[in-house]
Amino acid sequence: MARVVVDVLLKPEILDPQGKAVEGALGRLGLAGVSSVRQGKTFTIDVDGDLDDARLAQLHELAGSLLSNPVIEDYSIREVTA
Amino acid sequence: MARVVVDVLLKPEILDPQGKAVEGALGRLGLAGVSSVRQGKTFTIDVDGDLDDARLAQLHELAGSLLSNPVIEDYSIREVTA
Amino acid sequence: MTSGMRIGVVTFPGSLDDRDAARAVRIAGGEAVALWHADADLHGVDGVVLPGGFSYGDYLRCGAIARFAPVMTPLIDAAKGGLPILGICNGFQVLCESHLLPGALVRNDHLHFICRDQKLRIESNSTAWTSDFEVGQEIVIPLKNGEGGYVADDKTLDQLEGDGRVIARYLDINPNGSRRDIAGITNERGNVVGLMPHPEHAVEALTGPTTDGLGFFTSVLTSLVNR
Amino acid sequence: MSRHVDTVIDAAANPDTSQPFAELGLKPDEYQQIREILGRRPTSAELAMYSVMWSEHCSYKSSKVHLRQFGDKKPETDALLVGIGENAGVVDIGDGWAVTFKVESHNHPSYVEPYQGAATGIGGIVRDILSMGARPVAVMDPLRFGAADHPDTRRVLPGVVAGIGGYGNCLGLPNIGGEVVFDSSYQGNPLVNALCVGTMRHEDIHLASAKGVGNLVVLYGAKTGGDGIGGVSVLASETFDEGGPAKRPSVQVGDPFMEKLLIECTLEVLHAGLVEGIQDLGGAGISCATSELASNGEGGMHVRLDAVPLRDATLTPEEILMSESQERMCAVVTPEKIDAFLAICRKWDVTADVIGEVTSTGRLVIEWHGEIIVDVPPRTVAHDGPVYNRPLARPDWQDDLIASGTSDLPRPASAIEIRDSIMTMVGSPNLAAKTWITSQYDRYVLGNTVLAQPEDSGMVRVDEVTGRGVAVSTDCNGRFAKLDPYNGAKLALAEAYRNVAATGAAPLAVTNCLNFGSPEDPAVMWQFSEAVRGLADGCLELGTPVTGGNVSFYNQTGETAIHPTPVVGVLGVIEDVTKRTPMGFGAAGDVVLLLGETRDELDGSEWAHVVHSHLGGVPPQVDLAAEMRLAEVLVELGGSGALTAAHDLSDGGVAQALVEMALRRGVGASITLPADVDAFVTLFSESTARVIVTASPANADTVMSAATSAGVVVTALGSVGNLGDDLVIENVAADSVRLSLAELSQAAEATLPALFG
Ligand SMILES: Nc1ncnc2c1ncn2[C@@H]1O[C@H](COP(=O)(O)OP(=O)(O)O)[C@@H](O)[C@H]1O
Ligand SMILES: [Mg+2]
Repeated sequence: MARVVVDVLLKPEILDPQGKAVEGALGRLGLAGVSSVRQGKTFTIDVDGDLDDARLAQLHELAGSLLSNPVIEDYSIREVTA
Repeated sequence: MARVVVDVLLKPEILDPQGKAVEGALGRLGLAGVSSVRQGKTFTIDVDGDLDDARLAQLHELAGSLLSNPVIEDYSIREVTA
Repeated sequence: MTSGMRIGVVTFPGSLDDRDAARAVRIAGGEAVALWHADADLHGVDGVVLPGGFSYGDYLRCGAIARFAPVMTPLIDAAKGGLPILGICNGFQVLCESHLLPGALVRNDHLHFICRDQKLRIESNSTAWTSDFEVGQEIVIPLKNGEGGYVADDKTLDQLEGDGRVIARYLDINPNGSRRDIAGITNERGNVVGLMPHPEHAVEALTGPTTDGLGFFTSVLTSLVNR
Repeated sequence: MSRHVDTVIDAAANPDTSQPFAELGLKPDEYQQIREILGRRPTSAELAMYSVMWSEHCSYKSSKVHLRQFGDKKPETDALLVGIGENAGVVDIGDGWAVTFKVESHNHPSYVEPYQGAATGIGGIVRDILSMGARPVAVMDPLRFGAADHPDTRRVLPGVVAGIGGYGNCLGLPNIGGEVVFDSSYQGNPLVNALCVGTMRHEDIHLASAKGVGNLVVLYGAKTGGDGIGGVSVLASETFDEGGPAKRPSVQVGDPFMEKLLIECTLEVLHAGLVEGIQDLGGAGISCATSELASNGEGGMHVRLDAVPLRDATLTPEEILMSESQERMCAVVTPEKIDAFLAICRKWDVTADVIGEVTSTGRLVIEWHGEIIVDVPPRTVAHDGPVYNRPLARPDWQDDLIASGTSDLPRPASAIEIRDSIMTMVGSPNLAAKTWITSQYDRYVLGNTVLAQPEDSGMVRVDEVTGRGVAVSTDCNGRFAKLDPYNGAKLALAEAYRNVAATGAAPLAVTNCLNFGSPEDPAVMWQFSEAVRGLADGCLELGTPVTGGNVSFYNQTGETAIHPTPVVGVLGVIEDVTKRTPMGFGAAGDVVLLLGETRDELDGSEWAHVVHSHLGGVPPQVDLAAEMRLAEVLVELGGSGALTAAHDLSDGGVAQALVEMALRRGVGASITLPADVDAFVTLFSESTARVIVTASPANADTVMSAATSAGVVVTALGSVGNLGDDLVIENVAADSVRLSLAELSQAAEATLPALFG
């Protein structure tokens, strides 16, 4: 079995209201010096068998269309040990 | 400046309807052999200055109370290079 | 006719149903007192409603940021001292985040926000907010939420059921995937109640599907008088 | 500063620097005009401002000459407190209350990014209403999509609906109605219109003008980022090519939580008397707000652009001027009151910064770190842009279209065939229940929603003491408008007017959102001019002034324009909302009456569309005098409590209306069609000026005589049954049709979940 994590983040120029709300809260709760918070999503995907190149390519395809919205988000894929 | 990422994941026993929906969609879109998808959140936090032990402790405190809800979620913290 | 009882309604940034909750208190015969999130003072009220809405946009988790508001410090103390507190929808989420009630509320299982007239069965009338109902009474009040699925581990659920602390259950359909069809719960003492549907939207025949929601607000006034 | 900014001094010194005016959407003669106005070349910041403000979306350059008719043909009215030209019109609804309402489009952004496009559409219209000094109290969402079963509709619709709900619900505004129409003409160009209603006391009306030399200009709300830069000229004014969303301009992301704070903060500063003038930031952002405020006020303003708080420190001054970051407002405040103003902003956690002051120079001067980058007469930016009298020509296909009516189409004859047709229509996407969509919208918040979807109009209580309220409906049948744009616009108006009257409210005022193809196509321009003429004539005849609206051009894919879609919103007043008339069958034994005359009018009908995929012929006859008589009867009888239900007849005719009245509360009816008319025509014709009403047997005579004496034809249709009874229709081709509520409900409710669930 292989495990991949797809990280999805808003593009840097896109407003992140969620991150902003967290930034405010962290400040109010006394964490000093927070200059920015960005909130993102992760998808931890377990697939049976090996993650060969073909499937990795397919995963990239899906990460860029289904899992992220290319208009406002960027994604990256990392393999982790399950 | 230091950058930390707080990863928040639903506890394994908590139902994850979003992960389930993604799992179904990945299958329908032709990615074979997906055995599980879990959706999580990340917070990428930039703090000015160094991340000394005191602040790291404070961050753990906040990650376990504000950023995650211990009733349903687990968190982990990793430092990354900004 | 007013009971002379003063019920506070907290406004957090992003609270939406605060006016409605205040109206419901007035229609039930109480005096509604506006409480401000940044003011760490309950101003001597006899009970508190945490209204629905999207406090802080619900961006982190529903209720997660509101739980740390200054007003919550005296409120949490007062709750432990027996002050009647009703959390509706977002207010329920705040109560869970504050650990005044067990469990948590998660994204609806169908992933959509849903607004519907929901049938419920009242399961307990031994709380400050349900004493005017009969056990087993069926009522219809609006439900509207995106994250209304009640979850807790089995042990907690068994304990809630065993102690008679499930106060209302969904009938006909489970609109959000809540475990064991739970729509509302209470603490051990019965003064703190969390409810996902919105009784404050069912207090006038003109604007609500029924006036069934009024019972929650008359209950607290009655229980205060009989205290 | 690493990058050199183009200053006014530079512009004078280097007159021949070539400038990318074409890329910014300006025509050579428009660029020349700017040079003439300024007596030099514009700086790059000035060019940015002129290009966005002179875009079709902001300047109305192609529509202006036509829209004047709304003023020229304005009916006699005392109701209009603020007319066309402000952020939104304001009408007097009595007892010192005023209401403002307006509808706007967010079509192209919603095609690119359905969720955020639709969400920011709601956000934008809400700020328009807020900027008049009103508390927003309800929203509506007229929507048009391509074919229901097209894959792209599956991409667009769920996102649009989630975005409207996500933003409106989080803002705490009830969604009280709207429209959902599927038609392949909107494939590749869905329409996402958003309407907002706001209420205020007369004395709270505020206008967008920068009065009082020395007063301060405050920008408050969200920080400025790189959102939608150039969005106005690029997004709203250009056609999508075949490739669809491949072209990806930067998208605005909405923050409804910020907007909620902005609403509360704005109302608090307004009510505290701290504001001289106020303007929302929408399309064209700071360029628009500063130039409009200045040109509506003393005429001069000095702005320090580097005082604008930024989300992204790398933005250039041109980008800051053009940014369409959401959730921002601009206020003019006297120096004595500025501290109080800023304190209220702090209370609501809203960032606020003084960015300039009002001057008497007659110039809008903008500086950037001490250098002057803009120095223009503000009127030339905001109001005196180019005006086009575009060529128009009745399309060559119009005659053929009109000639191919429905008279040759096979009609169902037997009771069985008619029954099948009813069932097919009930489950068709345009007529099917919209529950899957509307259940994603909060309709209860604020506690004043008296009627909401699927009622004929949305109705909210304005005054909790007296029960005074308003009702709003939006309508447009694009097929009718395609067949005859002049009468199509009148039909849209008539339908919305009738929907409002059906609930018991007296129609008072009109808003509109005119969605059309490219104004550069003479055929489209003809459709547009006809529709405007029809709407203006109609409003004059009905006595309901147009208070404002919006024009959305370039709704087309390649050469193919959408159906002309002049969405009309009508607002009515009801003195006591407890007297409102609901749409559903209620008490058993109530008599069912048809008010109005039915003719054989099936061209352009829903039946022709669903059963034959046919569009051609002449739309139903418009009779606004009959609409007025009918409305008077409905308002009078509604107010006197004589009606137990009323439901407007439109798409799908009598058959569909009976089904909807039965399904509303699960109550059947026993109907007998008039013997002397063809049953198919009675059931499916879409003749206008008709409503089905019910009344208790005791009130039946009152209703019939009131209608008759007003000159409204009455036809007895039958009586209301009990909870759960079937809907039975007798006299259908010498036979009867029996429909169980269970099968009707199943057919009506299953369609959208099956497509989008
Ligand atoms: N997008 C929408 N949002 C909210 N309400 C809607 C929407 N679409 C339709 N509705 C509501 O559904 C009902 C039926 O719509 P429609 O068929 O257009 O009514 P009518 O036949 O009176 O024009 C109306 O109450 C309308 O307001
Ligand atoms: Mg309609």
